[in-house]
This record gives sequence, C-alpha cells and structure tokens, in this order.
Amino acid sequence: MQRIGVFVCHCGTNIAGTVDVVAVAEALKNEPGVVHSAEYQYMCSQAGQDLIKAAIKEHNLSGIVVCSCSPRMHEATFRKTAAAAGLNPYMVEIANIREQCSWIHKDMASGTEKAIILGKAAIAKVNLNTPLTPGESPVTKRALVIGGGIAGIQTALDIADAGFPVDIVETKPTIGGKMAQLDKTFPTLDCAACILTPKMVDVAQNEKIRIFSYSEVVDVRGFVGNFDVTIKKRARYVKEDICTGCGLCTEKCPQKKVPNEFNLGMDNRRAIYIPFAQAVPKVATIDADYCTMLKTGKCGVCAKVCTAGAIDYEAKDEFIEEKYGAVVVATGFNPISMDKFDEFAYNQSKDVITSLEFERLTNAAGPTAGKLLRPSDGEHPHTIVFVQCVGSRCEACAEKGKEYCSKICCMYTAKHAMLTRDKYPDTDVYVFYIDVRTPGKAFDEFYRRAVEEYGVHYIKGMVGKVSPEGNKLKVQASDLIAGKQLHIDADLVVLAAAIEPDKSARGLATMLTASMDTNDFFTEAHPKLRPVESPTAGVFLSGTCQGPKDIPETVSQAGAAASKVIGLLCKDKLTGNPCVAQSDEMMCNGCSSCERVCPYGAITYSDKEFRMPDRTTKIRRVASVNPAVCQGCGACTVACPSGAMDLNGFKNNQIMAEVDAICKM
Amino acid sequence: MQEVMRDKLVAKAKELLTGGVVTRVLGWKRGEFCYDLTPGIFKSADELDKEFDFGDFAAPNLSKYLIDETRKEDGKVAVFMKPCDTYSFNQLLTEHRIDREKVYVIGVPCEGMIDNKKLSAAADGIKNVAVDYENVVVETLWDGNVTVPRESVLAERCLNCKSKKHVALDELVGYEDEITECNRFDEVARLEAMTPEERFEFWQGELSRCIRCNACRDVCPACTCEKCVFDNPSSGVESKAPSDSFEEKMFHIIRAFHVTGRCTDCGECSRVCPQNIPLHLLNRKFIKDINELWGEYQAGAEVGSRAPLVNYTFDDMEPSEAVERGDKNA
Amino acid sequence: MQDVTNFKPLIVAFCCNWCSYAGADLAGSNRLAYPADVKIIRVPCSCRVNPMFILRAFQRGADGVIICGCHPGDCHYTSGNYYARRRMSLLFSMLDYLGIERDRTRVEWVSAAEGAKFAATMNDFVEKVTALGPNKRLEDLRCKK
Amino acid sequence: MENKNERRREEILRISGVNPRKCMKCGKCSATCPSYDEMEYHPHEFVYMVESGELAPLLESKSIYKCLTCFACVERCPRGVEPAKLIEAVRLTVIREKGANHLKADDIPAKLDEEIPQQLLMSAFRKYSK
Repeated sequence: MQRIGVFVCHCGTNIAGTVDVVAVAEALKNEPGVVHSAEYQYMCSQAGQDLIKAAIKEHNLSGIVVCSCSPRMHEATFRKTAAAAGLNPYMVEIANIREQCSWIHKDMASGTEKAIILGKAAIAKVNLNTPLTPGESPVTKRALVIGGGIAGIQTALDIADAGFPVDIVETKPTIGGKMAQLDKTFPTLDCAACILTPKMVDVAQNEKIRIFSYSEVVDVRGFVGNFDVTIKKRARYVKEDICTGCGLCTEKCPQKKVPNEFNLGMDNRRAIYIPFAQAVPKVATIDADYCTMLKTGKCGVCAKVCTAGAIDYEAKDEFIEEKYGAVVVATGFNPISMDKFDEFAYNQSKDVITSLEFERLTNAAGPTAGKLLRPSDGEHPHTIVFVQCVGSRCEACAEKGKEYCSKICCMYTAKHAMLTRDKYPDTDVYVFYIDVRTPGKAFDEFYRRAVEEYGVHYIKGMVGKVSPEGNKLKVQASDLIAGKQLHIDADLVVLAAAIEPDKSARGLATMLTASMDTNDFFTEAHPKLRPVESPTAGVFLSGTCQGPKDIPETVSQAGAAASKVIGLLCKDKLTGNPCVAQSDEMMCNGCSSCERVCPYGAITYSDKEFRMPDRTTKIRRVASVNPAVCQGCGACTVACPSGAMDLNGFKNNQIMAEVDAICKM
Repeated sequence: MQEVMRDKLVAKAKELLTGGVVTRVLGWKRGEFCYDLTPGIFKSADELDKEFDFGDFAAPNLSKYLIDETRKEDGKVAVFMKPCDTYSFNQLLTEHRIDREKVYVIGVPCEGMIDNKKLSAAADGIKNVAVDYENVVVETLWDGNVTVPRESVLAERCLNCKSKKHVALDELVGYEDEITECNRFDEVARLEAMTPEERFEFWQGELSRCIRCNACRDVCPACTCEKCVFDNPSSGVESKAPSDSFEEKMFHIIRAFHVTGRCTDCGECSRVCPQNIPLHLLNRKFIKDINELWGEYQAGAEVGSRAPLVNYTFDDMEPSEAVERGDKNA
Repeated sequence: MQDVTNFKPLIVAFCCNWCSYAGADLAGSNRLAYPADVKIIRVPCSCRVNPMFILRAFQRGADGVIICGCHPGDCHYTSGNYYARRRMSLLFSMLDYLGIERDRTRVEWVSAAEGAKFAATMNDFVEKVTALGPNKRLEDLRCKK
Repeated sequence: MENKNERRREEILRISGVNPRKCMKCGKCSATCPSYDEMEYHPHEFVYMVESGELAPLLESKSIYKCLTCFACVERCPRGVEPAKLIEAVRLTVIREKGANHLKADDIPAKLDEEIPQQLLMSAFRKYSK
C-alpha cells in the first residue's frame, strides 16, 4: 500500500474562489492510501514546496498528489520538489483543479464536488504508480551522412565545422550528386560547378570528413547515439591512396563503348573512368561490367600505363563497420522514367529529351561541349518546345507519374528557356504549362524576365502528342487561353520530368526504421515543427529525400539537419523519458501488431526460450521496446491484442483506476 | 462419396508418415456420434485406420492447433485444411504464430459442412447419417429414416461461403476451386437497417443467453493470445462469468474488437456456441465496416498483409461520419 | 425513476496531452464555462485510448465518453490520431450496431489553440447526453451505490 | 501574308506603346470590364491575340468597338499592360487600313472653323497622326 500525501493549493483565490479547498483536503483524507492531507495558499511557492518536502519526510510518503493548476504548468516543478525530498519524481500526480475546474465553474458546490472527484482520480492513479528511472545511454561522437550530393556535402561540412568527425557514404565514384550535372542555377544563373566544386574540395580537405565513395550502407543496428553501421566499399580495382587522378588510363583504355552515365548516356566513356574533371575523390574506377581484363583476363592496358601502379585487378568488396551517434539521410532524387509516356515519343526520337539531359547539352563539359545541338543529327534546333509537369501532379496513373508537384521544374524550365533565347536569339521557344509556380525569393521576377525580356512563349495548356516526322517533331498542344489546338513543328522537345526519391531510400528506410510516405519520401517528425528530423530518434533528413526541393532550400535544410546533429553529438549522455512502452514477454504473442504501428521503430522481435511450468522449454517470438527510441505515444498498447504491451506512467490499470474513480459517484 | 474421400486422405496421410515427410498428422477423428468429428493427432497408420474420419461433419478448423504443434521439436506435421481453414492458417503465419517450415498443408475440397444443430432440430435421435448432393438421409432411433434437403441443414457460414479456393497449400487432394460470390453481409445489413431500439432488443435477446463458456474464444483461430485479457487480473476486464446484463456485451464487443482485421470470418465462433448466438454477426459487422470505410480487406488472403487497424490513410473517414454513414442506405 | 429535468450526466473525456488537454487548459485560462459534469483524463495521445477504457467507463456508469486529440496531421507522434480515428470508427459503429445511442460517444479534434472549441464541444456534448438521459443500456448495476 | 501580319502587329505595338509580354494572364482586365457581356473577345484575349499575332479575327471582330475606353482595365492591371490602349490601337489599325482617318499637319488649315474648339483639333491631331 502506498503512503500518499495530498496537497491542495488555493492558488490565491484562483482556486479557493470557487472551490472549497479545505473541504477538498478533508474529503480526500479518507481515500485509500492517503496518510496526509493539507492545503496551502501557493503550493508552487518556495514555502509551499518546503511544506511538501517536510511532509514527505515526516510521513514517509511514497507518493504525492498535488491538487493545483494544470500539470502542463507545474508538474515539472513538483517532480523536482519530490526528488529533492528523496521521492521518485514519477510518484507525483497532479489533479488539475484550476484550468479544468475552478476557472470554468462559478458554483462553489459543483466546483468543490468536481475537485474532489479529480483528486480521487489522481489518488487512484498514484496508488498504482511505480518509481521510474530514465535510462541513460552514451553518445558516439561521430555522424554518418548517407549521400554525397549538395545536401550531404553541406551537412557534413557544417557538422565537421563544429568539430565532430563525419563520414559521407556515396554510391557513385564521386561526390557532387545531381548538382554536379547542372549547368547554371536559378535564379542567379551562376554556374553550378563554380559554386559546388569548391565545396567538394573543402570536403576532401577537411580532416574531420571521410568520404566512402563507390560505397553503400548495407546494415544499420542500434539506436540514437549508438548506431552500428556496416558500409560496403565496392571494389573499384584502383588503389585510392595511390591513384593520382592523372587520367592517362582513361585515355588509353581500349574499351570505348561504355555509355557515360554522367552525361546520361548521350556520349561514351571508357571502362576505366573518372566521372568528371573535378571529381572528388579524383580517382579512377574500373567498370567491372565492361572491363575486358576483368571479364576475360586479357588486356591490362591500364595497369601498363599507370606509372603509379594503382591498378589492382584482384580487389574485392570491403566491409567497414563503424559506430555513429547520428545518421543523416541525404539520398536525393532522380527524374522519373519517361518510358511510359508514349505520347511524348521519348523512346522514339533522340530529339525528345529530359530537362536533365538538356542541362548536359548546354554544359560546357557536356557531350556537345556546351553547344545546343540536336542529339539526332547535331544540327542547331530552331524551334524548341518545353513541356512542364511531365509525370508531376499525375494522380490518375500511379505507374506513370507522381501525384505531387516536383517543385523545381517551373524554375529550371524558365532558366532553360531564358538561356536558350539568350545564346540563340534566332530560336523560338515555347513553354507549355498547367500552372507556373514560382514561390521563392526573386523567382517570379526570374520567370517574368524569361517572358518579358527574352520573349519566351509561355502557353497555358499541355502538349497532348509529339510525333516524329522526318527530322521534325510534330507537337500537338492546346492553348487554353486562346481556346484552340496548336500544331508546332519543333526541332527539340524537352520534358520536365517529375522527380522521385532515389531507389535506395526504401531499403535504407527499412534499415533505419525511419518511416516513409506513400511516395517513398522520408517522413519528418513533425511537418511544421520538426522538419529535418525523422520520427526515429537520431535519424535526420537533408535535401530531396524528404520532399522536392531546390538548391537554396536543400542547403538550408542541410544546415538545419547539421545543427540538430551537432546538438545531439554535444551531449555526453542521453537521458530518456521513462514513460515508455514495455512489453511483458510472458504475455507477448509475437504478432508484430505493435511493431507495425510504432512510428519510431522502437520495437524489435527476437526468439526467446521460455521455461514452462511443466519443465519444458518453449521458444517464442517476443517483442522488446528500446527505451531510448520509444517516445511514449502508446499506439502499441492498443494494437496489442493480449495487453502485453503497456505504457509506463499511463498503464492500463492506472487509466482504468482513474475511470473507476471518476465514475464512482 | 464420403468414404472415397476419407480413404484418399488416409492413404495420403500414411504415405507422408511412412515416407518420413512428417512425424504426425493433424486431422479429424470420430467423436461419440457420427456428427461430432473432433480434431485429432495421428502418429501411425493404425491410428489413422481406426480413428480418422472425414465428411460433411469435418467442420473444425484445424489451423489453431498448429501453434502448439509447430513449437514441438519432433519434425513436421501434416494438416488437412478446407479452403476457409487456409485463410486462418495464413493469418496465423502473418502473425508469426506458426512456423511454416514445420507444416505440410494438404488441401481438401469442401462442398459445405452440415450444421449438426440444424440437423438435430430436423431429426431427433440421430443414429446414422448418409449424405448425397441433394439430400441428407438420417437414420433415427425413433422415427425411422428422415430425409431432409442438404441445403436446409448446411451451416450458415457454408451457405454464405466466401471462398472455395485454398490460399495456402503444399498439396491438394481432389480438385481446385475458386473464390465464390456470396451475400454474407446481408444479415448485417438487415440489422443495420433496424432502429436502434430494435437492434438493442435483438442483441439483448441474443447476448443475454450467453453463459460465458468461452467456447467462442477458445475455438477462434484468431484468439490465440498467450494470455487472454479476460483471464488476466491486471487487464482490468478480467471476468469469468457474466454477472449482469452489461458484462456479456462488454465481453463480446472486446472479443470481436480484438480480432478485428485478423478475423477471417471462418465462423467457428457461431458453430461452437452452445447457446446458438450468431456471434459471427459481430465479426462480420467489423469486416463490413472495414470494407466500406477503408477498402476491401480479407484477412488471411495473403501472408504478411497489413491489417486495417495497424494502418491508416490521411483522409480516412471521421468516426462520426462512419457511424452515420449507414443512415443514407437505410 | 430519475427525474429527467434534474439529470446531471457523467461525462468522461480522454484528452491527449499535446493538443486537447492544452486546449482544455486554454478554455480554463479564458474562463470559458462548460458543465462540471465533464471529467478529463489525460493520456499522452488519442491512440493511447483503448476501447476497453471506454467500455469500462460506460460499465461503471458514465453517460457519455468523448475522446479529444490533435487534428489529423498534427499529432505530436505523427500518426497516433490516425490509428485512433480508425479504432474509434469501428468501436462507435459497433456500439451503434448493438443499439447504443450514438450521441453517447464522440471523437473531436481540438488543438491547443482551440479553447473556445473545447468549451463549445463540451457544452454541446453535455447537452446531447443530457437529452438522452441516464445510460441504461451499458450500465453495470453491480457498481452503482 | 506572314509579313503583313507582323507589320500590323508592330504597328499596333508602336501606336499603343503596350508590351503585351508583360501580361501574366490573370484576367483582371476582363473581370473589371463593363462591356464584357457585349464582347466576343475580351480584354485579356485582345492582349493575348496581339501577343501571339492572332490579328485577323480580332480586327474583324465587333468587340473592339464595344470598348468604352473607360480605362478600368488600365487602372486595375497589376502588370501595367494597359489593354485599353491596345484596343484603341487595334481600332486605329482597322480604320487606317480602310484608308481613312489619317490626319496630316497639312490637312488642318482646311478644317479650321470658328465653331470648332482648337483643343479638339489638337487632340484629333495627336490621336490620328500616330
């Protein structure tokens, strides 16, 4: 049996004005477990707190009920008071007799009656309280950033700047991501490489940052502050520490017919290659799918020409295990496949291209050295049609497109149209749009400039059909304002393909137990108030893996994610909230219902041996909750059919006891 | 017909036992009467010959017994399953209650099972029963042979059979069949169309007969908790007997709610109820609501599917709308 | 026979800590009155409300039970109220199916800023339950004094 | 044909001094126009048709004479496009293509009359000599 002390606060006249506090203290005196009952002017004052402390010692109290204002106001205060008197702070319950009683009722009799019932409910609950101790866990002071695009780069730089070591894992042979493939950036039109490559160099030179390029995360275990991660470093057949990046091998390699993914297959590279001139790390990589030596054992040209002796045909995949305190996901995006959009003839004509391909066509380091030439015949195009929202806002057909707006297309299309008109004023440029969305600093002005200064024809309406005829592309479109169908003979059609999260994100989310929405974007812990944190503690989100974003937004989110990581890594120990779920293994069915509703991935299952009353052992699958990850929502407790899952601080029997106390009138 | 099938099954069971594929067979054995087949474990050809039975009374769903059987160390168990039993089996796999590796599922086709309560009502003092496609001929103690149309004594769940297709299988004895069209929600819809007073009266009439024997819970292949909340003193709802008019409602609401989204509508609860309470109408109400509110969902149709109550969409209906939704139809 | 005109219903309100309990506090701070018949139980999230708690309240004599949580999309735990919404849809529909008066149960989304909505909701709910009279169909007579 | 249309378009733009590219198709001009119901083509369409060179139907349309020159569209346009001026320029183009209404400085003395206010002549000169 508990020894409970009841403390009724007058709160000046705030409570005492409509509640007979003396009568409340008197009525609660005889409740089960209550050994002491008192009232006082201001319980939260120093004198009031001293009174509670003295009573705890004098009456050897095991729990206290404070009838006062809302627990949202002073629960923390009274918990500290209890702790100072040697009582476990979680043995304190508050009966809210101010906000939910005295302030809303005018009649003394009913106010007093209700206050007594609320007090009884709190007493009934304290009777079932158990002392709780928050768990502590150490923090590994190292961060992992998954993805080496601009989001990952910025996050890593910011974390390293605060003095913490950071590892970047990038699947490609170089960091840089999509931004490295872009030509100019809106709305200022500075060249992407000019602003990105210095940052890449910063990453390479930063002593706190390690880059695992050509690598992927294959396993994640543990929880916030204590992640155990396995990274697979794929064999690149070139010793990274020896290769000087001179590029001789990439010139001599006889295998010349490898589609160059950096230029989206619009030209070829060798089997041994460096993706682009400013690659970081600037190290060659052998493409095992194409290398004659690796496939047939006959060639070895690169090894012969390499003066540094960096080529190693015997290299194997390496697995690196490392501990991290925080994980930042920065896996980025890809344009969706255009295969299903037959109406735009993407697969029929080389001259129907995506916007990312257009970036490469206008980039000085691209397949045409920056000259805008048709991929089919290398001629200069005179009429270019841009089509916006290809696959974006496409709710009807999930296989084809995406229901959401890809956000960046309006702006980059304006940029492409403007740059084309700027370099080639003899070109007619049409942009077909559903809406032009330009919410950003200096964005609308940018778009208006394309229309007003550069004379780009913006036409409200969509392109319905593109059919190649001879060396022209017949474009059939609607002009909704003029209310007619247009027929344009175009030389080049550019599709603003919707963007989707990188395919690697889904598997990663499973490993991290981080939740995703139906479009495979990572879910944030709170859409407004915690936009860079995943609901899974210790996992943070940076860039387009969370939703479509342009570069400025990505960089600010990357910085925000970094600051959250720094905040976490600054701590030596993490103190948990003890009001977390707990599974009774003896009752657990192992059905996984709780695991499925847990938004934090705090629940795991394992097979355990149980000694049965008949002296046999039985192996059962049972749930266990990681208290460092659980946030205490209680969704699992209701999903659990057997009642094996319960929530500390809000246990089933505690809430039932409150219900009973309220209903026992 | 019955004998032919029984012999086939026995032959199959023997083959698996002697071939060492399985160490035991879970099937049906003769009860005290010809119409009360019960689950049984057979470990030898001899036991099979003596006790194994199959036919129009092989109603028990054997899937639940696999929880204990697959936790035993001694090899694989073969089990006979009618199409609707396989749904329960899949649901238990989804919930990780059964080790699939330790089970050899033999599908048996089903043309519907006879409800022995209906049969007893039609013919008193049953001594023996012969069944063909059309009729059931009952040899009685006192009234000689009584012939009734087979359909008139089929179990309700079989008259509204949802599927004749086995959704889990290692081997099939007999023929393959399809998912059937049925009107199993008609009775629920009839109740929904009543006034609240009429509904209350209906359910009070039904549920007040409950004697809390717990047979519905014990037979239910979804009610497989290690410890049932009704047996657990700390759950707050522990109770062994209905002490007043509300307790039985509370019991039945909680029982049905606990299996929501996991209930395959196998109908075992109503089959075993000694008081003839149509318990399946509670479960079917939940299934009907789930189908209408969040899209068709058949528990056990596939292993690993996500039950509706551990799932959500952003634009689910509000509870108030969900409750009032029926009014427009009524 | 209870005098209907003097009937004071007993209402149990489950409020989530982050939105609705704070909304109730705001109603108090703004002195927005609602009947003393409403007694609030604090839970971390609407998804903590087990159907058993609701049935228990009815069993022990509550005349109405209301569950308040954050608006869909605003849950402190991101998804809790979505689960609560599904569970309560089924439970309330079942109670309706058994012939229990609909107005005895309700789910309402009340944010921390909606003190006025909290008070208005409680006033309306108390009015509706008062009109229904005492809860007879779900009461456990053992526990009445 | 193509050239004639382009010349016409340039002439309209020159007379009106309007840059139709500035239009962002919000429709406020049409929303505010008191003659809307009388028109086949509406103010925003005038602007769009001039911008895209769709002049023939516009020049033939009666709509251009329904414009009251109340300048509500000019007043309300968020981009300063001034549709009324454009419409006036279209009207002038139509009239001039019929060879009428072009006022040269030399024509004025013949028209001088004591009854006619000089201001009227000045306005006419400004308008018809553009």
